[in-house]
Amino acid sequence: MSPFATFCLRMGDNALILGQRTGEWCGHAPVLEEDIAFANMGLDLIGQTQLWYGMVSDELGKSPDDLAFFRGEREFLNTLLVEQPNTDFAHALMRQYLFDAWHLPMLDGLTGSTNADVAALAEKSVKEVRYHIDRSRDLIVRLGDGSPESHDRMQAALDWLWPFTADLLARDAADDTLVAEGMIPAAAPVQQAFDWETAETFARATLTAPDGPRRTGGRTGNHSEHMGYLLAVMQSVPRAHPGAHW
Amino acid sequence: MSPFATFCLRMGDNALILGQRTGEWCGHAPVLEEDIAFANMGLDLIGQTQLWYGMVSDELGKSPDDLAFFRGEREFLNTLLVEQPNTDFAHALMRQYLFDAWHLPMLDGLTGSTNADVAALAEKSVKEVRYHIDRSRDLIVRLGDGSPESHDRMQAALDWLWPFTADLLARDAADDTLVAEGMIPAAAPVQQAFDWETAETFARATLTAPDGPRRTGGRTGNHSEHMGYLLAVMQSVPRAHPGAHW
Amino acid sequence: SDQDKAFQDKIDRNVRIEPRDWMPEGYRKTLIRQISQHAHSEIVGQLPEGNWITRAPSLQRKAILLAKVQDEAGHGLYLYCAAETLGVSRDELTEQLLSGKAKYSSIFNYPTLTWADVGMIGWLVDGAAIMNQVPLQRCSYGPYSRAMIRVCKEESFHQRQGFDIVRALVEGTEDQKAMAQDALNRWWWPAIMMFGPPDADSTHSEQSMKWGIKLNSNDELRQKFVDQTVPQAEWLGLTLPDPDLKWNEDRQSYDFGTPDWDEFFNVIKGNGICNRERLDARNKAWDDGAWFREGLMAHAEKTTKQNIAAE
Amino acid sequence: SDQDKAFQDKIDRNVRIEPRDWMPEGYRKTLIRQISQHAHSEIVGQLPEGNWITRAPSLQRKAILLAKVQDEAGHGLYLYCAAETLGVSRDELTEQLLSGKAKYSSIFNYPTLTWADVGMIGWLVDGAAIMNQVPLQRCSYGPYSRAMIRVCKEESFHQRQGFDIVRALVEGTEDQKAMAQDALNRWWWPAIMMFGPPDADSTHSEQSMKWGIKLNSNDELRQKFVDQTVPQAEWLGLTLPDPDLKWNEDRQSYDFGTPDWDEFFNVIKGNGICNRERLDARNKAWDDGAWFREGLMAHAEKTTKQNIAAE
Repeated sequence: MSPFATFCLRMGDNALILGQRTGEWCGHAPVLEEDIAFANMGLDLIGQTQLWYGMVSDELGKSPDDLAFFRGEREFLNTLLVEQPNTDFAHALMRQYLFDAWHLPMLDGLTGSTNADVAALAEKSVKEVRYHIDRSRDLIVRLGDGSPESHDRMQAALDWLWPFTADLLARDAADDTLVAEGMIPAAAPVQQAFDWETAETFARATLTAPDGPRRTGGRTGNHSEHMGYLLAVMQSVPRAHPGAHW
Repeated sequence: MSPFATFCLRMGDNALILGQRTGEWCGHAPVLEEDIAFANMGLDLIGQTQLWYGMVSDELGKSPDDLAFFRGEREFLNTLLVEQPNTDFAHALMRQYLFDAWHLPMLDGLTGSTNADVAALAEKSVKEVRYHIDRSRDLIVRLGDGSPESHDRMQAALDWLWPFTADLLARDAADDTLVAEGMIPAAAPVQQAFDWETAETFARATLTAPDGPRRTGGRTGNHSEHMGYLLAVMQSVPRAHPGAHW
Repeated sequence: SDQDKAFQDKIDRNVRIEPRDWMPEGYRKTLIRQISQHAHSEIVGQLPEGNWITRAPSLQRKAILLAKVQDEAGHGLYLYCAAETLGVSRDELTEQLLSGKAKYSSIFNYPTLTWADVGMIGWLVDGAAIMNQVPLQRCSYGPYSRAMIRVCKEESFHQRQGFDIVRALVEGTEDQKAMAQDALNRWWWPAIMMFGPPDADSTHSEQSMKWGIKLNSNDELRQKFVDQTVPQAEWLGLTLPDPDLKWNEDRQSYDFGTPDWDEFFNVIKGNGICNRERLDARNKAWDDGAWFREGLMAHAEKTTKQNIAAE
Repeated sequence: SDQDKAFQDKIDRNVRIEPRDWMPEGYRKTLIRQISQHAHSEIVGQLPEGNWITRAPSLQRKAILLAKVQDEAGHGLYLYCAAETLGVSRDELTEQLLSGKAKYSSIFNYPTLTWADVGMIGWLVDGAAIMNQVPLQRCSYGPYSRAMIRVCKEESFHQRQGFDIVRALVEGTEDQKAMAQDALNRWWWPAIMMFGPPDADSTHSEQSMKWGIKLNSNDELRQKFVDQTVPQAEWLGLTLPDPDLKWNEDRQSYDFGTPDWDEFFNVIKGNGICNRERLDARNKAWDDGAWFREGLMAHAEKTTKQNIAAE
């Protein structure tokens, strides 16, 4: 698979799997406004999935739906962060915020891609993601600096999820090739924007990112044990009816 | 499908789906002895599934594994009770006990079946189930008449699960045909044994079976919304590799 | 009284009643009941369809379903706002829903067992809902009427999308077609019953019609729904599960069988297939979210104090 | 001391030490650490395989896997009992596991990502475990030695079943064969490291060997494992992920590469892929089960009081 296809799958898989987790909240969020917001983010993310998959559909000889519903766990290249479960709404919010804090500078950098299609895709998506992070940052601050319980829950979610940000920010040879071609932004500015964003927000939210080991693997198809269950559910209908159109 | 095949699928599906729920506890039970007991019951139930499916494999032209892994939700004929989720360990124990309280007299009756294969199957299974109910009854009594919290949890589980016993005890034209042929026991003695068993046990456990509406449907393929997720997980590997042998 | 007479006169002249206008207590209460019941239906209505968001069989269907469930939550929100103009708070209404005191549309107490059910909910359930709601765009209470205008626009979109799901199924494999027919068999009668009991047994109807908050009788709307839906089912090649269904040349309308009203009243009483599951899910969402709502409140209080201290 | 000398003499003469016999504190402590670490490994070891019970791809494989996980819990139980004979309670040991103070085999901190992983755990992990455990059937402490005899019998059964899972995969479709190779690539080195660090870096080893509770060196067992496994992999048509692997005619043994010992020590320190998940799962099981254990205790107390009152 070309570095470009690898990159597009990583972007698309991130959007799909986070969209899937987001969609699990429909009808189960703590207030109606959050039901709406989560459905709306899910919708944006599924739309982005379709665009990214569309970019590589020809090279891979698979339709976007085939990419979503007929690949195995080891072929998915999303980061470990987005597949983490909805332990509680704090985990859902923190996962979204950490993803947004990387997603925004990444897309922002991609708007300057030498590939015009990628730049156009990023241009469209970055507007949606700006809105996502405005919401998620605001909630992190208000709940982190809220009641003792909301603080503790947000801190616990941060403790659990922070190690996975290493996977979000990781780069490999495929990325280096694309950076050299001007296709995607270099690692440093994305990392820096992520660091600034999270440092400032967690300070305001009275939360502390933990030290300690970091986790990587998702981007190379080495997932956590949650991933198999997520895919089993997500792919169940198409897998049960191979060849069907919906 | 013949009444006999319908009956065998109902028995096999009950065993499989309860075995599936039981298996979810492995490594997650409150004490090591329960990890062992749940794995052991699951093992018995999967063994019984194989026997019941084997009975109708020829008529239906499907192997036992095809029956387990390549039927859709609407084709499964297990009762609603066994598919109910593992909300907590109290639900798991109560579900097991209510099932055992029906399963034992049912199998006991089947040992007198005019069909020698069924009688032999029942003879083998009834020994396992006697052991299951000895365990589950004992725990219902000890936890019902235990601490205030254990009492409340067991009562909540009973309140949730009791309505589904209607589905367990339901009979239809297929059953009537088989009763007339002496293939399966009549409804009354099974119902009576169930009523005695549960009345006495709940009295000792200081628990009260609730009044109110009863739920049926599973035996005719009208399941609760939990069923689709259970099957999605259970069937995920064979469905992803159609035609493979394992 | 004179006030009552003047009020009825306004209604008869098609003048909209607005929140600050005087209104009879009965009108207010009936409206609160009707609007909140509708709002609750949107909220609970997220659950049967939300059940398939994670399992929608294509990316496009998943996106459409997310958008739809989002719309439903949005409708719930406008409708709660419309109810609030009558002097009842969203928290009170939520409490009534969670305690089981308030009603919501019984249709949501049926489970969604296959993907085809999502199609049926769009085609039939939203179809029936629109039939009920279109006239309410002209109802006498301004905020409700305006909410209905917005809701109807989106609902008719949902109905078309539902129909399209079913169309794709009947044009698909044998299994898919069977899935559609099976779902139709399960949803047809519940949809027919969505219009409420037969006019002869319908309580409150006469007064509500006089007040302009009910504009057509149950049986009238039900007939209209059947007449609209039968040709659609024929076009799809699906069979409606009603042996008594046939075209009546004299009436220029379809005759159809009698639903199982015992079942209807049984579901209303709380004994439907999913009543417990639906209420349980909403209560769990509310209880699990308590820390979230309290956290935001605590933050708001801190901010207010800081602002006051800074003054 | 004389006691020490007499004790060592017994061991040298292959007389089993029994719970009531005098033993040096170091011997007791080392044994408790070793036995409880083994017990914890059985307990935690339920999780990676238990992860596939609900997804085993045939009824027979599901049954076999249930039986296996049941055996593991059973081994945990005998081993806790063997540790208890040394004066430490199961509750103390559990507390040490849950707090992260006690160690368990690092192999269980790797995730099971596909069905083939279940095969690899049986073939390689149980294979390595047996290699470690077979000599311990002759260890100097009676209860441990007897527990090992029982455990080894079952483990060799498990290993054959694991091998059979892999065999079915390599005889299957291209996808299945790829799944087996992928799993082997991920599990080979962790299995190699199960024998512990190279002899040169191994602490405690010498004393344990003198006491007869460690009977072979790490490198010795590792070599034996490699020599046994290479022909099996060849028979299966799978490639071991070690470019340095080759037959050494002089040694009549396989030469092989050096594992990534940094990774090994990193996983031991708690930084493996699943360390947090495993401990979290065990803690959750324990915490969620508190009411169950307390309920049984409360019932036992009631019964005791009633019995006393009846006397």
